[in-house]
Amino acid sequence: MPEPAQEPIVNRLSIQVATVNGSGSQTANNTLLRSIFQMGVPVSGKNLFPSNIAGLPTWFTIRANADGYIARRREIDVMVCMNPATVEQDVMGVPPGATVLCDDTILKEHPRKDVTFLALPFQAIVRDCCPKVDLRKLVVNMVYVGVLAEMLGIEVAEVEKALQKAFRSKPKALELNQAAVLAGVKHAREHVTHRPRFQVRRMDKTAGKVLVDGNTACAVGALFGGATVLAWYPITPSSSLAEAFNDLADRYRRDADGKATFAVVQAEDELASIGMVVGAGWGGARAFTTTSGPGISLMAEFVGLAYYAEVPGVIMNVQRTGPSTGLPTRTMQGDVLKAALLSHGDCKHPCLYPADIGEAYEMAAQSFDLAERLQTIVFVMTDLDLGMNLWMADPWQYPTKAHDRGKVLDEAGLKAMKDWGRYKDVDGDGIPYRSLPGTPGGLGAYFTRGSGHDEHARYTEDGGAYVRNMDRLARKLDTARGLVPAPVADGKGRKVGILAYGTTHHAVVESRDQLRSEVGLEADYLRLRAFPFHPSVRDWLAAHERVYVVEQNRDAQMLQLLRMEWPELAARCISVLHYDGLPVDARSVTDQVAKHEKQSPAMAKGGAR
Amino acid sequence: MPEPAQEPIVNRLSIQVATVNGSGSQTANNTLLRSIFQMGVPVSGKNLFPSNIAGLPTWFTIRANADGYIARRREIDVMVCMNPATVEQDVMGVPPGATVLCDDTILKEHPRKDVTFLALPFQAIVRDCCPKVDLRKLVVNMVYVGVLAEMLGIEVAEVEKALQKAFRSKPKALELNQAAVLAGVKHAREHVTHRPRFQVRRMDKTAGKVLVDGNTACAVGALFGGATVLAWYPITPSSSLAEAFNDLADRYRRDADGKATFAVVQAEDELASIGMVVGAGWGGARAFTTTSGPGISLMAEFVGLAYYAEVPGVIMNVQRTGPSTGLPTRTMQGDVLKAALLSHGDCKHPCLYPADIGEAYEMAAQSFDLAERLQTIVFVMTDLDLGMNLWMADPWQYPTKAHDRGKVLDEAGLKAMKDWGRYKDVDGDGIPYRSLPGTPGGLGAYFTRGSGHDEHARYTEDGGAYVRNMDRLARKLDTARGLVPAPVADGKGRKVGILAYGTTHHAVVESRDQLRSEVGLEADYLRLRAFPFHPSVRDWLAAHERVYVVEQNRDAQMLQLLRMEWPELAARCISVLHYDGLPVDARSVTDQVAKHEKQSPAMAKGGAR
Amino acid sequence: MSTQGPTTAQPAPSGNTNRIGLTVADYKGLPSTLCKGCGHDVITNAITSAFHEMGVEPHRVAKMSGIGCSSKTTAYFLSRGWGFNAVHGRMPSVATGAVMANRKLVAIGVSGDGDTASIGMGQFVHLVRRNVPIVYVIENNGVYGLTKGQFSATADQGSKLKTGEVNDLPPVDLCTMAINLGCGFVARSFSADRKQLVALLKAAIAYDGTAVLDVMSPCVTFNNHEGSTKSYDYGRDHQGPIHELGFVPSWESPDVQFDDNASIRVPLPDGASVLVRRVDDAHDPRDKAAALRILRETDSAKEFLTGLFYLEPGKPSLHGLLHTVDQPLGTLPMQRVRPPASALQEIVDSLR
Amino acid sequence: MSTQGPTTAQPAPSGNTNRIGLTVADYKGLPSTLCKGCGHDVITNAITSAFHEMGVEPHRVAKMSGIGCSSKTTAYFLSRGWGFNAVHGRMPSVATGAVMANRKLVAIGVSGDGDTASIGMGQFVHLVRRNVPIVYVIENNGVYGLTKGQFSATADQGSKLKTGEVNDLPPVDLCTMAINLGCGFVARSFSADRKQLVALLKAAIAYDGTAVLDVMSPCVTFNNHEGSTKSYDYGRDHQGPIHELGFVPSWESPDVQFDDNASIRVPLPDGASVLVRRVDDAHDPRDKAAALRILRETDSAKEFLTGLFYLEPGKPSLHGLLHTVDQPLGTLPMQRVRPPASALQEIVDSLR
Ligand SMILES: Cc1ncc(C[n+]2csc(CCOP(=O)(O)OP(=O)(O)O)c2C)c(N)n1
Ligand SMILES: Cc1ncc(C[n+]2csc(CCOP(=O)(O)OP(=O)(O)O)c2C)c(N)n1
Ligand code: SF4
Ligand code: SF4
Ligand SMILES: [Mg+2]
Ligand SMILES: [Mg+2]
Repeated sequence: MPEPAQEPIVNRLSIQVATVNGSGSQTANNTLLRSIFQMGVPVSGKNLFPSNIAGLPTWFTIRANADGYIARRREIDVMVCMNPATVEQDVMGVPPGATVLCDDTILKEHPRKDVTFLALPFQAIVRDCCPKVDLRKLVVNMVYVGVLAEMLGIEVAEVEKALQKAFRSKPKALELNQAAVLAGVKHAREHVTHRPRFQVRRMDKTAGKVLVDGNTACAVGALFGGATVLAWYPITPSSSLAEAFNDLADRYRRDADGKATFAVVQAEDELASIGMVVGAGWGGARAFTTTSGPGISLMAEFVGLAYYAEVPGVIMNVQRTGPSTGLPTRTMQGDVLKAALLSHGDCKHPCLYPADIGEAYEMAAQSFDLAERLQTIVFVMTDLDLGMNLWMADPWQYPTKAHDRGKVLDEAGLKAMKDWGRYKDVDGDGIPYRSLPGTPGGLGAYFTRGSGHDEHARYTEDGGAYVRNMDRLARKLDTARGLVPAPVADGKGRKVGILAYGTTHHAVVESRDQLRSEVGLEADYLRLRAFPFHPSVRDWLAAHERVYVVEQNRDAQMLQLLRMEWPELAARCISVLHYDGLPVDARSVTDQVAKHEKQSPAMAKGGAR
Repeated sequence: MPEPAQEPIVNRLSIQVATVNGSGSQTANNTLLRSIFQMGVPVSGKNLFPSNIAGLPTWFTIRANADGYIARRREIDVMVCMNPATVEQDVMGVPPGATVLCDDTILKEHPRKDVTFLALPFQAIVRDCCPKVDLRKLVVNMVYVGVLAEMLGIEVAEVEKALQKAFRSKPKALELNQAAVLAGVKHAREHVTHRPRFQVRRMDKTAGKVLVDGNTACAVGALFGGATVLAWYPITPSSSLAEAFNDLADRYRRDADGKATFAVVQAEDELASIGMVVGAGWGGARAFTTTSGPGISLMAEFVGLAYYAEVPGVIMNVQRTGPSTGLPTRTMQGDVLKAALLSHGDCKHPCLYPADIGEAYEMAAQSFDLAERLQTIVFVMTDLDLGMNLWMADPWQYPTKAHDRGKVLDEAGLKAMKDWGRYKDVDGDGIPYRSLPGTPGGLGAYFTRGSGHDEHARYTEDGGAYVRNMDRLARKLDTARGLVPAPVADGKGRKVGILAYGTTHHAVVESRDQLRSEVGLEADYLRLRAFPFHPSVRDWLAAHERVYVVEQNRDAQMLQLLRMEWPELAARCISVLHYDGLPVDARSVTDQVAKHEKQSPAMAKGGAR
Repeated sequence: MSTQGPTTAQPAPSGNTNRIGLTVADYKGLPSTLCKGCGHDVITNAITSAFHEMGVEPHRVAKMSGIGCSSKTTAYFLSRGWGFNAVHGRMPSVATGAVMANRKLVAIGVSGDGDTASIGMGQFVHLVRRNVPIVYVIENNGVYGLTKGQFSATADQGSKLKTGEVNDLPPVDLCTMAINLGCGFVARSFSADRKQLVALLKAAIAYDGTAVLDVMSPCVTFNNHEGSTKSYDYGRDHQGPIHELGFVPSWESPDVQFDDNASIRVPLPDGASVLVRRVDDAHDPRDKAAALRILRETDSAKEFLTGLFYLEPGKPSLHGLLHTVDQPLGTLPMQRVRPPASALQEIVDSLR
Repeated sequence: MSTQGPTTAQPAPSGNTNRIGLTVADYKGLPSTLCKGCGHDVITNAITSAFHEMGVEPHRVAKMSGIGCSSKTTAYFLSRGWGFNAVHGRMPSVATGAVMANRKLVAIGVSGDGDTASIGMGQFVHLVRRNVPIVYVIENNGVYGLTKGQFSATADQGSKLKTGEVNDLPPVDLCTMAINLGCGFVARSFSADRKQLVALLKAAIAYDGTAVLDVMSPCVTFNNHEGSTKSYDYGRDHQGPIHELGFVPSWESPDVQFDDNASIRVPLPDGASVLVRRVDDAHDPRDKAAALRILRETDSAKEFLTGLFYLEPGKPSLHGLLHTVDQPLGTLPMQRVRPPASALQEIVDSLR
C-alpha cells in the first residue's frame, strides 16, 4: 500500500462529499462514518441538505478526531466531488494541502496547484461492477467509499460490517454495494498512487458507544418517559422525531393483544396538534408535540391558555433557521427568546436545552415530569444539528426514578384534602393540586378556562383574584428554577467565562482548548440547561469579569433572557454569535473571543476584579 | 336649593353608578358625563363592564376635575346603587364622607354611619313619569341623572342639551327621558335635603374640546391616513375600531357613484385577517387589521413572514387583560414585549404607544407611513382604557404632510434604477426598493417568499446571503429609531426620573404632582412613544440616577425591552406596576414611588450621581 | 360515544331518578348569565335532561367548548362533570386530545356558529373526519353574540342585522358538510323544539362517534328581529320536521315506543335504537343520498327542516382507529408506559 | 378573474405568438427543482400554455401559493408575473388581500392537498364563500411531498404508503365541498391529461370568481407505487372524463370549435364560452344536482372522474360585493384616499 509522502496526520481529518439530494449518497456517507467509528475513532457527521426532495446540492461532512472534538469544522481535508453544479465552489473551498477526488465525468482537471486534484472514473467503475443499470446511480456512491477506504486507511472489514448493518434485510442490495466498495478499493490500490496526509488508524475511543441522531434520542426519551399521547404535524427537521416515536411505541408499547398504551394522531396543523396536547394533558395524558419555527408561532395562543389554565404538555422544538420559513434545512438556536415568552400577555414557559444525545434522551423524558409537576407547557429546545445529524454517544441509562406525575388528586386524595380548590396554593410553591376528568366520587369536578378564575376555578373578573392568581403563577415559575436541570460549570476562579447552551457546547469545548493553546486564555465555562434560570447562574455571572455568551442566532436571544433577568450582571456579557445556518464551529468562537480579548482593556491591564 | 353642610369641594369629585349591563344605563351615564363637560369642567369616564351581553355587574365612573386630571381615581365621592348583586360591596367601598344614592327597592338602609346613605324611590318615580311600561327599565336611569343634577349642581339645561344629542333622531325617546330627568330633579328638590360636599360648578376648561373614545380616534386616523384595506375579526375591545372605520369610510370614502376607495372584509379569524393585510400590503394597499391579545398570538406566523419578506401592514392592538382569554373587558399594557418580539426566529417589530385621543389619531395615521417606509408590520399599541372609554380631547388637526408611500418604484422608477434588486440596500439605511404587482414594463416582477432569498429576491440557501439579509434587516430596524415618534420629556436635571408610555401617562401626570406636594419629590418624566427606542432614550436614562418605569402589566414588559437594549442603564430602573385590569390611578403610582424613595439609600444620603 | 363501560344496564328510571338513581338536579349547572330568552339556555336545559334521562354518570362527562355565548353554556349544565372552555374555534382539537387521554369520557362539545363555521371551520372538518366520539352541538344563531352581533358564516344570504346591514355571502351548511365528510350522525334542530332536541341528544349520547347537532338557537339581543332568518318567529314559521323521531336506550325494550311495523328502527351497536315513525315522506335517516337531497332542496326553498338527517351506526370511531387499551391512557400505571430495561438494551444495540 | 381590463380583444394568435404578441417563452418561469416526473411540473406546463393562449399580460398575473412542492411551482412559470410564496395553508387569505389591493390583478393560486385540505381547510372554505376572483389549483397527490410523504386529508381511505402504512380516514372531496359552498367553477383533472387541463385552465382564467381545479398530480417519489390511489397508473386506469370540453375565448367565434347543435354552450359574461360536446351521458356543467350526484357516486365506486363539474357564470365576485372603484386601491392618489378638511371638521363637530 502506498504511503503518504509527508508525515501522516492521523485521526484528525474532515471528509466532505458534495452530491445532489435524492441520489442515494446518504447510505454511502453513513457507511463511511460508521466504518471510522467502528475503528474506534471519534467521528461526527453533518448533513447539509436542501429544502427539496431531489436534485439540489447536498454536502455531507465527516470529521474524525482523535481528541473527541465533534463540533463542525470548516476546513475540509478530503473532498469528494459528485455534483457538477457545485464542483467549482467545492474545489475552491478547500484549504491548500487538501485532496480532491472528482468524478471524472464532471471535471478532469483543475487549475489549483496547491491541492491534490484527482479525477477518478467512478462511473466507469460502477458500470463494470454493477450489472443493474437502473441502480448504478445509487451504487456509484459506494465506489467512492471504497476509494476513500483504501486511500485513507479505513479498514475494509469495517466497511463490510457497516454495509451489513445498512442492508441487513436486503441481501441483493448488500451484494451490489459490497461489490462497488471492493471495486473502489481495487481501483485505488491499482491506479491511484497519491495518499493524502490525513489518515485513519484504529484506536479505542468509541468502545461501547452508539451512533444516533438527536430526534431518535428524544423519541426514546419520550418512550421511556411514559408519553401516552403524541399529536404532531410534519415539519422539517422535527418530523423524524414524531415518526421515530411512533415506530418505537408501535414496537414497545403494545399489549400482547396488540392494543396500544399510546395514541398518535397526525393533526391537520399545529394549532390542532397543540390543541390536542392541551386536551390530552388536561385529560391526564403525558402528551407532547413535535415541531419547528412556524409551528411555534402557530401554537402561541394555546400555549398561553395552557399557562393560564395550568395544563401540562410538552413541545419538542427542533429549531431551524428562521424567521418565517427561513432556511428549513439549516440549524439555529433561533426560538430561544420566542419560546420562553410565547403568547400574548404576561406569561413565560420553562425550556430545556439539550446539548447532546444523552441529554436529548434525558430531557425528553424529564420534560414530562416537569410539565406534570408544574402543570404548564415545557419546551424541549433541540435543533436541526442535534436532531438530524448522527452523533457518537454513550448508551443511555435505564431510568432509575419513577415518573413524577405531579400534584394529581384521585378520589381518595380529594376526600383527604379539605376544601380543595383547583387553583389554591396549598404548599406555597405556587403549584396547585389538580384532578383529572373522569375521577369518580363527585369531589373533583371543576371548570377549566382561559378567562379569569379564582382559587376554586370559578369564573371571576375580580381584579384582586386576578392579581392573586397571576402572582401565584409567577411564584410557580420561581419554583421551576429549582426543578429544571441545573447548569453545568467547568472550571472556576478565572476572570473570563464562556456561557453557552445546547449544541453550541461542542464548539465551545474545542474553542476553550484553542483559546488556551493559541492565546493563552483560560476561560471558565457554564453550560445553561434550562430556563427559568437556576439561581447558581447568577452567582456564576457575578463571579466573572467578562462573560462571552455564545449562541447560534442573530439577536443574542439567550443573552436577552439573561438581561431581562439580571441587567446589572448582563452588562458584563459579550455576545458571540454564529447564524449562517450551519452548526457553529470552534474557530468562529475562538476568533471572536480572541479578538475581543485583545481589545479588552481589563485584559491588557491583566487586573483581577 | 339646599346647600351642602360643609364647605363645598367644587369640581373635584368622582361619581360611580353601579348597575347591570344591558340595562340601558350607558346613555344615562354618558348624558351625565357630557353635561358636566358642557359646563366647562374637565371630565373623564371609565366604563367597567363584564364580558357578557346582559345581566352582570357594571360600574361607570365619572371623574370631574378642575385641574384637568383625567386618570382613574379610586375613591368614589358619590355612589349610585342600582344593582342588588353588588350593593353591599358598593356601599362598603366608598370612603367616609361619601354620599350613596340607592334604589329603595334594593336596600332601604345601611349600617354605615360615616357615609350619607339615601334610599330613593327611583322605580316609583319612573312609574309616575313614564307611561310606557316596557321602557321603564331603561328610563329609570335618567331619574338618577335628574337627582344627581339637582344634588350636585349640574345645570339642567346642559342635561337637556346632552339628551338632545343622545336622542337626536328619536323624538319619542327624547321626550320620555327628559321627563324622567325632570322627575328626578323635582324629587330631589322636594324630598332630598342632603347635598353632598362635592359639587359641580361651571368653569371654562373644556371649550372647543371633544369627547370621544380612542377606537374612534384610531379609525379617524386610519381614514385620513389613507387606509385602503381593512381586514378584521371581531374581538373586544377592538371591534368598535373596525366598525367605526367601516362607518366613516362608508360616509367619506365613496365616489359620487357610490364606489368605494376602500375595502373592508370581516375575516373568518385572525390568521385570515393578518393574511389579508399581508396580501394587500404586498399588493400596494395601506392595509390594517384590528385585534386584541388572542389575535396577536394567532398572527404570529404571518408577522414573521412580513418581517422577512418585507411587506408593510398595520396591526392596531387594543390591548386587554391577558394572558389567554384573560379578562376581555379589562385593560392592560400586556402585549408590549410580545408584540415587539412576535413570531419565531430573529425578528422585531416597530410599535407605537399612543397615550391619548390626539396621539391615537396621529399614530394611527402615521403607522401607515411607517409601515410603507419600513416595509414591515407596525403595531399601534392602544388599550381598552384608551379605546373604549370616553376622553376629553382637543379636536384633531387636519394633516399637513402628504402620505409617505415609501420606496416604491413604478415603471419609470424601475427603468431609472440600474440593476434593481428587491432586497438591495441601495441607500445604506437597510430599506430596499420595492415594486408593486401589476406594474407594467416588465422590469418590476419579483418573487416574494418567507424562505431564504438574496438581494435579487432569488431563492437561496446560501449562508452568506442569509447573513447579509439578516444584517440588513437589523440595520433597517436601526433606521426605524429615527423615524418613529420621539419620546416626550418633561423636566430635566433631576436625579429621579419617571418613565411611562401609553395610557399610564395620565396617572403619572397626576402622580408627579402628588409626589411633589406629598413627599417633596421632583421627578423628571419621559414618555416613550415607540419601539425601537429613539437614541435619546438612552441619554435620558443615563442622565438619571433612579428611574421609575411605570406600566400596566405584571412582567414589567417595557422595562424588559429596555433591559434587552441597554442592560447597563436598565439596572437603575425600578419597576412600578399596576395589573388588576383597571386603569392605573395616580395614587398607586405615588405610593409605590414614595415607598421606594423612602427606602432608597441614595435619597437618604441626598447624594447626586 | 358509547354510554356503556362501568355503568351496567339497569331498569328504567322511576319517577324523578334515573337508572343510576340521580335526579335531574344532579345534572344541573350554575345559573346562566346569558340574556333572558336566549336560545342557548333552552338547549342547556335539553342537554341537562338528555344526560339525566340517559343515566350518564356525571363524573364521566367532559364538557368541551370554545369561546362565545354558546361556549359559555357548558358551565350551566352538569356541574358534576368537567368543563373546558378553551380558545375560540379550536375546541375540536382539545376535545380530540381529551378523549385520546381518556376513552371512558363521555364528551359533549358546545360551540357557536362563529366558533365552528368561521374561525373553527378547519378543526370542525378534521374532527368529523376522525370520527372523534363526541356529541357536537352548534348553537346556531347566525351571529357572533358575544362580540355584539356581527354576521357569522352560517348567516343566510340576504338576512339583515338590526343595523340594516345585509349579509351577502352564502351560508355554510354544516349538516351537508358533515355528511359529505363521512359523519355518521347528523341532525338539525331548533331550540324551541325541546322534544325533538332531547330525543336527538339522547341518540347522540348513545352514538359512538361524532354526532353533529346543528341547532338553530335565536340570539334575542342581536338577531331576533324581522329580516333575520334565525329568529324565533322565522324558526316557528319555517320549521318542518322531516320525521317524527323516537329514541329507545339500550336498557329499554324498543316496543315501548312505537311498534316495529309502524316505525323504522335503526339499532345502535350498544343496544339502543332510533325510531322513525313510518308516515308518508318520513325521512329514513339511513339514506344518505336522500339526506343530501333534502338538505339541498331546503336550502334553495329557504325552508328550515329539522330532524336526524343521517345515521350510520357502527362506523369505527377514533378509538377504534387508534386501537388503544381499554383503560384511560392518562392513568395507566408506570409499568405499562415505561418499557422494560431489555427494550432499551435492544434499542441501544440496534444503534451500535 | 376576468381577463378584460386594459387588454382589449384582439384577433386570434397566429403561430407562436398570442393575441398580445408574446410567445410561450414569455410565460415561462425558472427551471423546476422538483423531482423528475413529478406531476406538478406537468401542471406548471399547462398553466404556462393556458396563460399564453389566453394572452394575459404577464405583469398582471399574481401567482399565489402556500408551502409545499406544489406551492414552489409558482416560481416555475411566468417569471414576468409577481409571485408570493406565503405560509403553509394560508395562501387564500393572502390572495384575498392582494386582489383587494389591486382588482386588476389576474390571480392564480397553486396549492397542495396538504396545503389546502389539511392546514388550509378553513381558509379554503372562506375564500370560496367570498368568491375571491382566482384560479385556485390544488395539485393533489394525497401526500405531503415536501415533508417526505405523510398522508394528507385527500388521501383515499385504504390507500397505502410505501412504508405499508394504510390511511384509515375518509378523504376530503374538495370539489363536492366547493360546490356546496356556492363555488361557480369546480373542476377535477389529471396532470397526465394535458389537453383537458389546459382547456379547464383557460376557462378558469376567463371566469370571474373563484375557480377551483382539483388536479390529481402524482408524487413520483412518495406516492406513485401500487396501492396508491394517486399514482399515474391508478389515474390512467381509473380516469373517466365526464364530458369532452372546449373553451372559446372572448375574441374567438364559438363556432370555430363545435357547432351549437352538437354541443352545450355556456357563455361567460366576458364573451367567452365553455363548450361541452353533446354525447350520451355528457355532464352538463350547469346542473348542480347532477354534479353533486356524480361526485357522490364516483366516490363510492372509486372511479376517478374528471371534467368541469359545475359552472355558474355571472355570480358576483368579491369585487362586486365590495363595490370598489375601478382603479386598484393600492395606487389611488392621495387626494382620493384622504377626505377633505371639511370631512374632519364634520366628524369633530359631531363629537362636541
Ligand atoms: C382568537 C379570538 N378571536 C376573537 C375572539 C372574540 N370572540 C369571542 S366570542 C366570538 C364569536 C362568538 O360567536 P359564536 O361562536 O357564534 O357564539 P355566540 O356568542 O353567537 O353564541 C368572538 C369573535 C376571541 N375570543 N378569540
Ligand atoms: C406551519 C407549517 N407547518 C408545517 C410545515 C412543513 N411543511 C412544508 S410543506 C408541507 C406539506 C406539503 O404538502 P402539500 O401541500 O400536499 O404539497 P406537496 O409537497 O405534496 O406538493 C408541510 C407540512 C410548514 N412549512 N409550515
Ligand atoms: S347576546 Fe345573543 S347569543 Fe349572547 S346571550 Fe344574549 S341572546 Fe344569547
Ligand atoms: S417529492 Fe413528490 S411532490 Fe415533491 S417534487 Fe418530488 S415527486 Fe413532486
Ligand atoms: Mg353565534
Ligand atoms: Mg401533496
